[in-house]
Amino acid sequence: MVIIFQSKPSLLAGGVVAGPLENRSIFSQYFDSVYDDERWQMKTNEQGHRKMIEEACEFAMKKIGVQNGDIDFMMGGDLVNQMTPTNFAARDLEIPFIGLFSACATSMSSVIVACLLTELGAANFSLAGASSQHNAIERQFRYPINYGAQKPQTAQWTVTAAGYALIGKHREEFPSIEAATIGKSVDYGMDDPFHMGAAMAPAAFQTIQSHLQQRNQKIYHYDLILTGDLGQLGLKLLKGMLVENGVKNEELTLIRDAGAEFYGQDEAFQSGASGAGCSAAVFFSYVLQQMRAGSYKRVLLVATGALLSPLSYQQGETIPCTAHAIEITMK
Amino acid sequence: MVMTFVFAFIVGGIICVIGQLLMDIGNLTPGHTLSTLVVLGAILDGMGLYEPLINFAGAGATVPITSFGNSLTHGAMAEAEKHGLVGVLTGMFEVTSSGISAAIIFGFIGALIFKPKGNID
Amino acid sequence: MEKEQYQQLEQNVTPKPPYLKNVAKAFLVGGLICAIGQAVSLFYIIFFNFTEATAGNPTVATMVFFAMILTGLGLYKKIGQFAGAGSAVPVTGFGNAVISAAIEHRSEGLVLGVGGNLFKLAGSVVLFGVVSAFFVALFKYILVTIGVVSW
Amino acid sequence: MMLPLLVVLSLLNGCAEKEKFIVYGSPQNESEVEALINEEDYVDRSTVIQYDGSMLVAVQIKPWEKWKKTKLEKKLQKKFEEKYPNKDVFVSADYKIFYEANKIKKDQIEDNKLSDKITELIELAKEET
Repeated sequence: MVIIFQSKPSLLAGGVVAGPLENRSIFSQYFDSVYDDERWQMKTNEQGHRKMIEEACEFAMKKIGVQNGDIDFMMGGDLVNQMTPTNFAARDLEIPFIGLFSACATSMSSVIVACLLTELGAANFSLAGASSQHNAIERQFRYPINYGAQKPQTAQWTVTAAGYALIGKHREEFPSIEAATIGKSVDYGMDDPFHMGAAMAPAAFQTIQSHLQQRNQKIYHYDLILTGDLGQLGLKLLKGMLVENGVKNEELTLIRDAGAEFYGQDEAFQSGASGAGCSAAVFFSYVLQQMRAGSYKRVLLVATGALLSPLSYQQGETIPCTAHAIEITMK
Repeated sequence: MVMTFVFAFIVGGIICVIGQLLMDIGNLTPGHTLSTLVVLGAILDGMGLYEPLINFAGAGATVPITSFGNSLTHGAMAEAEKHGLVGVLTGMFEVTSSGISAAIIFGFIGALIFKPKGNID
Repeated sequence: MEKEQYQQLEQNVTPKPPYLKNVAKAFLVGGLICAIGQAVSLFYIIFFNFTEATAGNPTVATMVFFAMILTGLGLYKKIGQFAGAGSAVPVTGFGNAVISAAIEHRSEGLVLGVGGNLFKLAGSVVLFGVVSAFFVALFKYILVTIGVVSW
Repeated sequence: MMLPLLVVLSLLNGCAEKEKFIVYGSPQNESEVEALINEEDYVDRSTVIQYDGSMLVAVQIKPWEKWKKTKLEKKLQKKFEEKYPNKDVFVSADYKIFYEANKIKKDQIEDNKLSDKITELIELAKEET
């Protein structure tokens, strides 16, 4: 369902912090900080994860010159059980907080909720974002870090990154959110946890389709449609579905995927990047900066999430997926 | 003796190839693959075929995980021969458990001295 | 797009695993690990009081020790990515499964973390090894008892 | 990784390039024992050590026949027992026994230690784990 934001809340700033391996990302120049230690000098991966979230939030606040006390709400989530890193970060930041879980689509669902609170007049400033830390996520969803299992070409690499955006009332000079679409949970019967792109592509497709339809727009009305972490194969599948639905080939160049591009063409990362931090990091750094620089006027951001757990996979369930989208414009 | 190395290489390699085919074509996870191979080793020993393989290929047959099923079965059968039905139960770890005990000890030591690292190259 | 139609598309787009290449890599690495095992067992035969029949145990333990070093340094997962079953099937792969879980769960303490998770990957191997050994031996025992075969 | 392996291999070849059949201890029946082993074409190399009433027959079986090692060992044991009923014969196809037997020959161990050494090797060969 499409939500139209009459007050057009603005994305005032983004704070993105990433891990050491993310130095190799083609987007790394847009990040606020790339840390050398994947644990942020903390004892555990989960503590490092928490620290990363806090730093990302602080970067976002610093850019606009606000403090923890000025923030009315924080929306966010990660992929660790019960989202303790984000919960604990909220404890330390002392900001009223609701944790949200939409897997890797959390970067968008949190922005949508923050926009609704802004639209309602309840919030002057709110923080919204998502994060993932490779080690903490891999051990939970797949194998221990040092386990020597062969990953297929369809696998994706969970990024270590946190991306948080500071959302406030509409301001002309900042990118503003005009509309959003909350996606359905879509299940096309995919069940391979090493092939998430294939599971998520239909969700991205449905969300894009329904957003365009209800907004009465075509793909070429946008400068960029950027999906979150479909990976190279997932993006191929999304394009395949769009072509099947009558989208012209020249329009397909407007559709890109953050996960597919994240690590460039490095084959060590197989099909590309994934993780809640992937879309958050790219959306809240690269995209925002490009929009402020005037490169893009109108962008549709679509974050996709695979709603599985190790338990559901072991019990033989298929993988339902979701995709949430926001439409951002810049005057 | 040089031939033993060649046979160890070939037989060990072939057992790994069976594992790879189970993974790629059979679409099994590593856990399923290893479990299947262990059961295979136990059955081969039950038919009296694993010991000739060890004689033939040396480490080519003792190093792959199939030998784990073999040695468990071997212990159970040896004890069953001596003590009857109860031996089936008690003889299991009689012959060998060096793989398990080594893994436990080195797992513990490893946990004390190493930290997980998410590097890629 | 219908589910079936999408599954068709997914089949077309998804690359098949490079079967031949994977098999070749598994063969080479698996064979090499076993040849190293042979060298280790020869070492034990020549320098210690082990025979061909008894050298298996110290060999396996030594291979698991190698696996600990490689796992701790983060090298085993790279070998694993290259070799697939070639490094998973030898006993070093079993060691890797145990040791990687132990290292991973150190952060939850030695009792609940390391102790509780040591066999979370390799446990199935132990389970199926023991259970299959039990049934195979039981089956053989019955066959011997009714006089079909002898030990 | 390959280097230590090669070193071990060459080390092996060093001690393997000896006469095919070696009998050590009591030279009186040397040719007889040699002929006895010669009849068995699966035997690659062998070293026989004799002392008083005991006889240690250490053989190496040809690679392609090795899978039958246990059976062939028994077969040879029986053959020797029949031929030398008053001797305490022990046949082993284990490489360790063969290696040690060669060492005994090379080091020219004195007679009084020989008996102990042979008993020790037989004990070793009988170990199962």
